[in-house]
Amino acid sequence: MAKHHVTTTVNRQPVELLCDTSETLLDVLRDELGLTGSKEGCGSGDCGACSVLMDGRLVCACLVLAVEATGHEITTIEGIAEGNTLHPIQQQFLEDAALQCGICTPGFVVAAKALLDRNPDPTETEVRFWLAGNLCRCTGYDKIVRAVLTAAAKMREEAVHG
Amino acid sequence: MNAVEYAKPQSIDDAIRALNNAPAGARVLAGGTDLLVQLRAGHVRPPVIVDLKGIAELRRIEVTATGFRIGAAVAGAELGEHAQFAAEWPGVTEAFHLIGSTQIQGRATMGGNLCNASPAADSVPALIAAGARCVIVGASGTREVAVEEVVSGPGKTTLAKGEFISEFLIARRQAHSGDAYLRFIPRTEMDIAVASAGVCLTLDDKGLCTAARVSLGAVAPTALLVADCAKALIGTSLDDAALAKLAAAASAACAPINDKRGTIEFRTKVAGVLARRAATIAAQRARGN
Amino acid sequence: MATVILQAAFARRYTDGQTQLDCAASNYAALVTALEARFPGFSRSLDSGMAVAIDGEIYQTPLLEPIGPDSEVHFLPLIGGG
Amino acid sequence: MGNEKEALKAGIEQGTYKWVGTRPIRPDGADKVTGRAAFGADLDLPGMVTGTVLRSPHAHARIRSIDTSAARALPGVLAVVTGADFPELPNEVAAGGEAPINFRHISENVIARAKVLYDGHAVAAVAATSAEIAAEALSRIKVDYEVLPHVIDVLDAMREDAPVLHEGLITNGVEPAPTKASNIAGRVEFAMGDVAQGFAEAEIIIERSYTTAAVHQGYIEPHACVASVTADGAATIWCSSQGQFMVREFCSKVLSMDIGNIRVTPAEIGGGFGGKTTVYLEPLAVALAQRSGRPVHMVMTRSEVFRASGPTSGTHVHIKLGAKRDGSFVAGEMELKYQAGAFPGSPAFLGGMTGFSCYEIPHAKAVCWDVVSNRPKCAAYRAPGAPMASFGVESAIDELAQQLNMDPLELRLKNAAKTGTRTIYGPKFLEIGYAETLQAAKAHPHWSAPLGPNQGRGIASGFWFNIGGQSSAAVHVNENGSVSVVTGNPDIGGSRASMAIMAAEVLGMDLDQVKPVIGDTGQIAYSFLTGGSRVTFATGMAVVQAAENVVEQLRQRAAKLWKIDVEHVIWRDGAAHCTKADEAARAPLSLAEIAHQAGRTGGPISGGVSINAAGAGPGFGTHICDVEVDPETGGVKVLRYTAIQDVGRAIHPSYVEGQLQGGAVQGIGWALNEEYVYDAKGRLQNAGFLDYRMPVCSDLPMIDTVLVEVPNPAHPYGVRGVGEVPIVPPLAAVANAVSRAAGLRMTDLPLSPPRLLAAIDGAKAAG
Repeated sequence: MAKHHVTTTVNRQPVELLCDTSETLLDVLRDELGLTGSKEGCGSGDCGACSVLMDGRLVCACLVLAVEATGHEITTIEGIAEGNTLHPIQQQFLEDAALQCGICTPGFVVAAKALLDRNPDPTETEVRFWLAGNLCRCTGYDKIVRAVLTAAAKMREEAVHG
Repeated sequence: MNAVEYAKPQSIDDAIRALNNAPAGARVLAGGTDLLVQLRAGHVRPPVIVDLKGIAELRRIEVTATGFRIGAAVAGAELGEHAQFAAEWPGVTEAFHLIGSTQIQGRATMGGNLCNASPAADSVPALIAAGARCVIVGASGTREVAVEEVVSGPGKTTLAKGEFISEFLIARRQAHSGDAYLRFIPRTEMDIAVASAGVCLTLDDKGLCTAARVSLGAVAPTALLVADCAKALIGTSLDDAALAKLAAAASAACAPINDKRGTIEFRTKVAGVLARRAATIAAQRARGN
Repeated sequence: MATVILQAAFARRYTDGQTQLDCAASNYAALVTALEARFPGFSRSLDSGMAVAIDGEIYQTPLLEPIGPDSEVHFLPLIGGG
Repeated sequence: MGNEKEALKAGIEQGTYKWVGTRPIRPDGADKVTGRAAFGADLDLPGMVTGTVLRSPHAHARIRSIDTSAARALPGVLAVVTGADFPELPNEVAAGGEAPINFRHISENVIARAKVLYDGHAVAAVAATSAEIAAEALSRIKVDYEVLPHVIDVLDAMREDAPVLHEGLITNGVEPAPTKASNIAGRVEFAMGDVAQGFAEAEIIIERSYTTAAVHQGYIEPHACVASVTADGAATIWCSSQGQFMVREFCSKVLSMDIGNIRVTPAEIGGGFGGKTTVYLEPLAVALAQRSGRPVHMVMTRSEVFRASGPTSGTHVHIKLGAKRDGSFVAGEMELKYQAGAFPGSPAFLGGMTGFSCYEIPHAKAVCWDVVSNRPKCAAYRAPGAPMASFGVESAIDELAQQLNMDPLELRLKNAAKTGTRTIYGPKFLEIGYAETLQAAKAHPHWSAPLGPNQGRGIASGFWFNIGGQSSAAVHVNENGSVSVVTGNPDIGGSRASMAIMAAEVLGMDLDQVKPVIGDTGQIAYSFLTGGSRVTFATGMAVVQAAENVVEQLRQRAAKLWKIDVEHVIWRDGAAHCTKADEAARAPLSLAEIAHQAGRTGGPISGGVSINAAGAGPGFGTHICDVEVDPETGGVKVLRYTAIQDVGRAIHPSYVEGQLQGGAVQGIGWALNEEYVYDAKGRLQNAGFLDYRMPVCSDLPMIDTVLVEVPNPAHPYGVRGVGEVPIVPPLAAVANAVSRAAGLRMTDLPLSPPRLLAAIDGAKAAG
């Protein structure tokens, strides 16, 4: 069977690509589009390192067939910053040293953005359960949770004072 | 190496046709959170994957005077955001919400959770306790069956070739009724249930239990609907003695296995504990409405 | 004279069971030479990788580390890490 | 130079640093939060093809034959290799990640020869134009196995009648040497004093056996590499590892290639914790690249990571501890039996060296057994070998405290090792800060906070040596006065920031003008692994010395420009100052000004230093853990956790805290749920994150940290290694908390709910 012709939107840009049925969204993001910020830690949806937004909803790119992306809007870690201006979550991860090796960081940033887009004022418990699908083996999560809570506070402040 | 075909029908009829015309081994794709893992591990290589998410009826949640119709391909996150359903069926909502991470919730579906036919599927005991039914469509027509009749064993369903579930039917909440679902996992998230219990019960004006359904997960080849558990509750005020009897009946109904996730002894005991705790929560909810 | 202290199991194998030795040597290499002269085959014990501790300081790849007249010297396994 | 050293020492005492101890944003941070940082699997080269590995489905089998013809015939398959394509190596021992390693074993672990020794052992590898074709090719390789009896458990493997993995393995360290091969690879003993006499003096003795499960390092990035070999035989490898020089050396051995013909470029590394201190894929990728003429990309699946890399030893630990009624320890004895996996080399001896080292014990003995069985060869894991022995010792101390009705912290304080305490491995401690961690624990509000029903509090301590070793650094001054700092150690947890801070501190310059770079094996001189908590200490020392060397040159250049003697030039606040009495009014010459005129004063300014650092200061930590136990399910919730450690001096405190927090959580996972589960056929049952059960975010509270700073006099800024110690105390801290909450002593890890519930119900039944 011929490859599928997929027309989709990735990081606000229209994208066309060819893929086999068995290729995942993660495969084409990394191998066809060169967007290697989404990482493959397990291939089974258990680590969250490949977290992306699909129409604003948080999903693991390894659990989405590439062909399913047709007609949807995909946002990857490469689409979180505005040009070279970091998103407040990214900035806070840096300021709070919320990463050590950094392999899980793209997934956490995308997941945290999905949370704060829905809930600008989450509790620590809400942050912890929302991020439970993102594994980090370096930090013990402490600085990550703090960074998300602080970024949320700063974003609320920003929203009030514009 | 034959390529895997992909079809995304836009109607139930088209989907039936696609599945009917497919060679053996065709797979239905809803949320994909089980299928893609199996594909990647090389456990399955279906000739065709039929994606049901293009079918509008399978993606909607409808509320009528008598009940909820939940499309089989509605994602967990979507159902969780349905305030009315969550208010009337908190146990089912929680159970569905317990399936995997936030990321999994963005994809996993009720139809998929049921048809994957894992004995440990979280939404299934809650649906059984709630008395949910599902609509099965196929070339030979449409039929409606109770959820507990769908799964016949680990990885096996009673669906005929080409059949799939289009929607789930759940009644409106009755007065003085409540449901709850609890599972045990070693961590707080990201685990498969080691044992689980769903309870739905109804009280009369005096607080006596008039109806109850208790279902257990991960303690037998399929989720169980345990009549003895219901008997232990019906006619009681859900006092400690009744709850102890419930726990004993639940443990007695277990026929679990030893595996990497838990032992027979552990599952048997904990199923009783969970049934008792879930019944307590369901009773509180029933008293509150 | 520096004091060389050896683990009993090591001493059984290489120094006729002597766990404490006095040895005049100004550095590690001289010490090993002196010990080899007293206990032929001693230096073979170091082939599979041994570190030395001189006055509490551990050297993993020693050669000419100085040894004082009152120094205490121990041989110990190479230490790695994760 | 002498003056500079003096100045640094003065700085330690006064704590007057511009950068050391601050928390700047890490230099590589922006790349890592935007997804730009390139990790092992991220490289794409023109013409690159995919390599995959065929792995043994058996725990133990003889390979009768391998037929690769059908795979080779498949269009798109470019190369197939098996064990026959690799040279047979002699037994040759070298320093490894945790224990000395034998290159023959490394080679046989990379690809099996006559036998497969564990489920997942590599048997063949294929390079193909797509992953699908490669997978199909693997399925066409026919391996004729003669399945042999296998053995998984360490005690079973030690039995006389156990299936023997290596027909030539004679136990090392036993006199007289056994005449028969066995699975017992070695015995090591450490002793001081006279334990028999010590126990005779004891008024109370605690004696118990403990077990711990094999656990994986659990880094989120699977092993990955790309290898390319040119027609003239030169190989280039890009990979994530804990040491590009290690990869170069190991590949040269396994492939019998000249080291000069291999260049290794370090990718960003997505976690290692000791597990990336050896090679798995790299030699296979080079072999496939040699045969295919194409760059070969290889990435392990998560299942392969679990089945064929890591883990650390599962263990059986027997502890006997004797004390006086007043709590003073008089004797300690331990027997450690550690799984090495399929090849010799467990860290049992390190358990023996560390287990008692937090304490002053006059009579002590440790017997350590290194045992092979049909599991993947263990790899280093953070303080290798120490957590398991320490789990036993710290549990026994807790039980002793209960029996003596003493506060477990006070009991530890009473017996705490201090400067001058003799260790079981021989030398006396120099300056250490263990007691200070206990004092900090005592002062912490956590220690005195109230507990509720079914809750318990555990405390435990841990020790790790820390190491120094060979490191290189080069500091290059750019034309505008900014500098590059090149080192040879992969940055696994923020070490670039520490290197930049130390260079900026010595040079007295702005931190953002310092750019740290990790060099490949052709760009910087040899540096031992990133591991053993050595980088900030040893490589940091090299950076400090290289920067000092540059300061010396800057003074000379300034002297030239001023046409005065160099002794009249001092370096302060990033500029040269003239001290000559009659010319003191000269305006200082900034680094930028000197750099700008470098051509006129002798050319570019650059300093390179290679050292073999000694004097790594030992590290000690004390952890406090609160848990709540559900007595009906055996579920355990960690409520509160505090990690306290003597860190010498924190160069970047945030990343030091991060080491404590991350280590503590790995230890919590080890204590509660992580384990390798095998079926009756010796196949790993939980080779994935779903069932391996590492801690997730919602399992944990915040991890509070206290950084105790007892500076290491051997380092210019007082640095002690910090990465290893934090994984040592948690096993016992958690187990002691659970034991106290449940009212019974738990001795086997993990404290999984079925195990804990069975213990609770068993105790109830026993009344």
